[in-house]
Amino acid sequence: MATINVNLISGRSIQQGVAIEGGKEKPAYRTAAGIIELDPSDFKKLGAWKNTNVRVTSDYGSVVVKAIETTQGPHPGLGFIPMGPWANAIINPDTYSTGMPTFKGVPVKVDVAMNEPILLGIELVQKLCGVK
Amino acid sequence: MSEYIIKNGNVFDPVQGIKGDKADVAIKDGKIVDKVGSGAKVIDAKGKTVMAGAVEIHAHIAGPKINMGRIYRPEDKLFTCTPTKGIERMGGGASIPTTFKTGYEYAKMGYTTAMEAAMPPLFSRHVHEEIRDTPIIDEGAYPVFGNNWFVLEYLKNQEIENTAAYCAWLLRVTKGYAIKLVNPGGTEAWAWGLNCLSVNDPVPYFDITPAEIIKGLIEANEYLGLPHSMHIHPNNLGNPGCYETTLDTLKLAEGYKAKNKFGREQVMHLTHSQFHSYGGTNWGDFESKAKEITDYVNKNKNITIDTGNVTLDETTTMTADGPFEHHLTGLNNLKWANIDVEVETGSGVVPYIYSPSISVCAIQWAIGLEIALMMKDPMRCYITTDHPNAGPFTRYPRVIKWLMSAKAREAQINAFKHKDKVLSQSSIGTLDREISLYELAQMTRAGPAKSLGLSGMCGGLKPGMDADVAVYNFNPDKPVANPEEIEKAFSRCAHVFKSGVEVITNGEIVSNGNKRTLWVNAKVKDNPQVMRDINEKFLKYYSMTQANYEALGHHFVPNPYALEVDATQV
Amino acid sequence: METVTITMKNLPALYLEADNISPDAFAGKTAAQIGDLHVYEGNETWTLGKYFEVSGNAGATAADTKIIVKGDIKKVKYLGFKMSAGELVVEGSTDQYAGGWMTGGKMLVKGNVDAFAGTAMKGGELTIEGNAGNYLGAAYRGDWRGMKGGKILVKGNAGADIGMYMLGGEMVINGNVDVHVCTHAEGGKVIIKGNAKTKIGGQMVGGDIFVFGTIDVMMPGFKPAGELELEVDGIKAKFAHYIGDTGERHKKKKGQIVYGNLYKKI
Amino acid sequence: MTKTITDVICPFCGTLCDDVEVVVSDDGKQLLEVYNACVIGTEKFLHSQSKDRVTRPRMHQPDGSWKEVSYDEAVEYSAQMLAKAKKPLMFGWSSTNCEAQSVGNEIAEITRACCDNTAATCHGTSLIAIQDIGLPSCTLGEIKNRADRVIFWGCNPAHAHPRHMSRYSIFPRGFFTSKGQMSRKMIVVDPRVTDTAKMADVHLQVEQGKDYELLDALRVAFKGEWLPDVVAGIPKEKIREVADMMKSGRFGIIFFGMGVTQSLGKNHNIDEAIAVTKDLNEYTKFSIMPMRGHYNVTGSGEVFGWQFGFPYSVDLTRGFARYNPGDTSTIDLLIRGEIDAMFTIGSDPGAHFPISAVKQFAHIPSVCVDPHLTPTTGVSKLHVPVAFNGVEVGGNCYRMDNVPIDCRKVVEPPEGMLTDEQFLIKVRDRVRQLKGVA
Repeated sequence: MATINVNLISGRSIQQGVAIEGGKEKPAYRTAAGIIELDPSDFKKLGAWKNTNVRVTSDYGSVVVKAIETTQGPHPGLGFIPMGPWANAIINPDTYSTGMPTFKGVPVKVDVAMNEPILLGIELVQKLCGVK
Repeated sequence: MSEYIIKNGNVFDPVQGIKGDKADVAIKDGKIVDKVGSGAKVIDAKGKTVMAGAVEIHAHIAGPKINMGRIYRPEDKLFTCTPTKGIERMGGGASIPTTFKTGYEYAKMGYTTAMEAAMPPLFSRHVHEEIRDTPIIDEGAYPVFGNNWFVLEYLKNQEIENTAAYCAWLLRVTKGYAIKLVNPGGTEAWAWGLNCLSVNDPVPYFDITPAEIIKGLIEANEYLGLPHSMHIHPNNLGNPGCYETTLDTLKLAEGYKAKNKFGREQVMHLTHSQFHSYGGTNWGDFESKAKEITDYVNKNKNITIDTGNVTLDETTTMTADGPFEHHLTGLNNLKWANIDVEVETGSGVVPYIYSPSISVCAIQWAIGLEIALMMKDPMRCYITTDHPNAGPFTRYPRVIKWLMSAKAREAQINAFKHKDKVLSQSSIGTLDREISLYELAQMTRAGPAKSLGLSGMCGGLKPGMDADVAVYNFNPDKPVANPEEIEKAFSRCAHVFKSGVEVITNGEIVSNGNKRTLWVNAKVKDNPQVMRDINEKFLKYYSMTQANYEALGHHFVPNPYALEVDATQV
Repeated sequence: METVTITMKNLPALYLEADNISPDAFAGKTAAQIGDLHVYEGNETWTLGKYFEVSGNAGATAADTKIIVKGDIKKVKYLGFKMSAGELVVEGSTDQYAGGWMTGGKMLVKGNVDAFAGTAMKGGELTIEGNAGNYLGAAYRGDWRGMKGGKILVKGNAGADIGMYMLGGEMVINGNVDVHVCTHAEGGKVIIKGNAKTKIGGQMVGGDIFVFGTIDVMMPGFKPAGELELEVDGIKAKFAHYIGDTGERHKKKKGQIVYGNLYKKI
Repeated sequence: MTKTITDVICPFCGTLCDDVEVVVSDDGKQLLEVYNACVIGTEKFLHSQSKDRVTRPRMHQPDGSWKEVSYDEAVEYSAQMLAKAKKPLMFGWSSTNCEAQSVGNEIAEITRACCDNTAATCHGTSLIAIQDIGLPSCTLGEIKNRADRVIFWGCNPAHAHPRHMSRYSIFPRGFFTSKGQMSRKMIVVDPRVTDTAKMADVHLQVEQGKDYELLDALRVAFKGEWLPDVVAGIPKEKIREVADMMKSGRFGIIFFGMGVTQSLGKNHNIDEAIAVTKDLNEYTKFSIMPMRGHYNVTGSGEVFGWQFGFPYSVDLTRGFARYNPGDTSTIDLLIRGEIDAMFTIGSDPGAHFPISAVKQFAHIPSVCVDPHLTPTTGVSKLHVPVAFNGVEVGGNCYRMDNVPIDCRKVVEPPEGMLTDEQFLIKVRDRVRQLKGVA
């Protein structure tokens, strides 16, 4: 099993849209947004099956999500995490003094993390903020 | 409501023909009355000028394009924002003030009524939200009709009755005040990147000409007998030689007579005529045709106009004349906003700097003043800056200074970089007329009120009229040593009453008043065909449903005042 | 020239807006009067004396007033705001808007500055011995009138969006710069001794950029226009010349189209 | 017996569909079925009915548990927090109506707060660009009736604005577009082969973060100037082909989204895209429109606009309005540590801000007004649940093309629940007392 480097972007997906309206405290939200969409070729490089938990790490943080095969590819070298706490744990907060963080185009490292749990949305944010 | 008596002021009221005599003005229950009890609060106006509250007939002060101007010009507010002060909300903006500042600035100058000059019907909810948040002054809004598909289709077959029924419906659902035309046909053409530069250019696809649209809407307006006349911004605005298009437009009113119960006499109001009085073939030989335009209007009594005076400021131009704004951004290459509105109209916004060192701007300044000075009947010519197009309305005191003092005009002419060009391309240098306070009251009060069909309500101090009163620190008996005194006096009122409520004392806001939204409720015979056409257009061509388009609840117009019109018997 | 030294004694809980710390605001005032000038912490108004130790009286005019600011002033904004003359020496790093809207005089920052330093500068000299943040010498939001005159020298690196809407004046960056240099510029001169990233000179219609180091990616709107020998800031070197942004609309002078110039040392 | 309410407005995205039909029980208390809405909109209406919904304010206890409090106690905490703070931030406003926004602005004015809406993390950079070079735009009906060139740049309506293409941009048959989608050429620019891209006539798979270069290249191509062989991964021949395709249309529109506003280049990407649109008006008619996310983020910008003069990132701390993203913008204020109290309404910064910004407000006094449980409520000191806007309360909203539409109330909120506006009015009146203003 290897470590791969991909360029991360985050954004809306319709499943994420449905899930936030269905309730961000629910597991369905994690299923919709606690994921990273990778290109099949990157799965090969990573040496992992689809739907394995992976740890995604950037200069700004680290988070465990489920790696799934992209439905909107091919996009080799590009990783997609739907907008939400999982993506925001690792995106680049630099605004270049425009007020807008760099949500898209963050270099990240992906490792397999088979046995690490994927937290629920609210849990994740509370844990990272050190709030019970 | 409390009683007031304004004592010993020099009163100027064209409605009663009072020309500066010392007189008292009594106020009770929001109205002007003959006399009040001994308990009435006394306002000493000795050595001061007393007039009715002024009436703004044409300004862009509420709605989508104004807010686009605010939103996309932060630099218009840099270091100019004012803090909250007691009941006065914070404000900001030089050429496009926030709604609060707009209401306060008008009131401080003695204005108590103002008309938003171009309301895109689809955006009526937005316009009314801004009107609601503009304190003190009564406001109405003119929906635009000149590029509306219903109007184009009905008038193609001269269906005046259907046009009138549609206009009545739209005025009702948008809470509109009058029928406004902006570059008739030209803005629809602009949806394809084209324009109509003369009254005979056919409108793409609809095969109708601006002339037919203009005549048809005059007829529909008189069919309904609305308080105001058809209010027009003609084709070919702002181009050298455009005065010919303007004359062609004015001639279309020939033979029409006003039919209404509001005392209005004109059938056409030509707005910001300064922008439509240009001669020459290019910016090099650009010249004034103010004489040609005013000669025609002086002769034809069924037309009223406003000036559109250039104030020589940095400002923000905005108009439903979409193609013109695109033309303008090509000239000055500054930021350009455009808002085309489905089925109805369009608009554009571009910042502009009227620089005294540019000859064209200086000549534009001259033309605006020439028009006011060449018009024989002040009851038919009203002072505007087409705010914010020729300059912000907050410059009215300066325009008044230029109109009342030949000395002030001369000083400005001498300050121009291209003085000789101004004198050769216009006749401003030959005009020595100075507008009197009585004429000023006609041009800013009685005149516009009459043109709007409001002469029974505002613009005068006759008992029974709304108690809108402005008291200026200006002594008509004393000679004016320095013209700057005029500008100073008309910038900040000593007292202003709006519907009997004292809103300004010594130039400061003391009450947010009891502002109303004026609109026209025109009733027509049931017209199933027009209702069917409306249903069909909403099903096929609009992007929102008819039910939501018609929904304009109380929270948008909390304090409405409807002028009732009954055209069911026509 | 009279010298006033102000030293931070009580740190603000949040940030301090000190647009009154300039030779113009100090001119003609005694140490005590200077201590009474207003500074703002959030929505609260306090006196300068609450936060700063003031010593020395100012000169009669801005021109003969020198201010030395000492202590931890990392959280102080608007130093030298609108200054027109005199001197301002900042002995450390300071926050946003250093020398913003300045029209004259000399301002020296011995540490770093945050964003918006020298915003819409018209004249004078702004020297930064450390690093500068984003929007150095740029226009205010929405304004098409950026830096008109004066000189900015940065001995370290500069951030993104320097010289946006630049019309005149000169900027020298001894280190590297981030993305977007001189966007929409119509004049002026920017000299970058280090490296530039991408999007340099975008939508430029006039002015000159000199880069001594590397450029990650050139804008497609800049077309090669040969090579030439030049002396820039006292350094003779050979440069590749590019003109652009050819996608942008350009003014004409005597029938000739005026372009922005990008010179890269080779 | 049930009744059907028609012409209902969907309070999810900026498309603001207003043709939704909702079936409710005849006592008007229960929402039973939803027609015409997309899958997200349907979920929004139905979830408002969920049984596990929080209906009373709750204070976060040190041990992580929640203690139910009355609305009056919630008003008191909020008012005290805002009145005491040196630099409070009132953030959100995009999922509430304009009436509530107006009351919020009054509170901000009295307490001299910073106020900002969710444009901070979606189209804030678009607004900066609009301030730099303007915005030639139009209403969505114009596109339905006229557009024969439709470009989606860095946006994915198939996922983010599900009914956009069917209602306005691709499929509808309008006045001059009677052939519907057959009369339109669809171009998509996106680094991924999105579900929107799969429908396009042309898909430019741009290198992520190089939109600025590609847009510039298009402008160069319009003018027939020299181009490098490849720009942002697209060969120059392809760029010239697309440039000609855009020029040859009669009426074109560029829709753009987060793909350009959040990538490197930020406001300059939009700036260049608007410049492309401006250029195209020399040859034909072209417009451009941001794909606004929250259903009333546009309205918040409009209300800020006419009341304070700026569309977002407004700083009132000095008693008058100031604006400069980078200084007065929420993310910068938080990350720089400039804020000492956070009031959130109609938004979920906890889920959608970078975690470093969330950490900042997790440790200062904070209030979150939201009908849902969210990461923001999870880290706030006080959670104030309210009625669902657009479902249990009406009010004005603005569509992505700035067209105002008055939302409809379709069901009653649970017994005793306040709306955003009602809660804010109570806070405003209490703040007035605390600050001693009229």
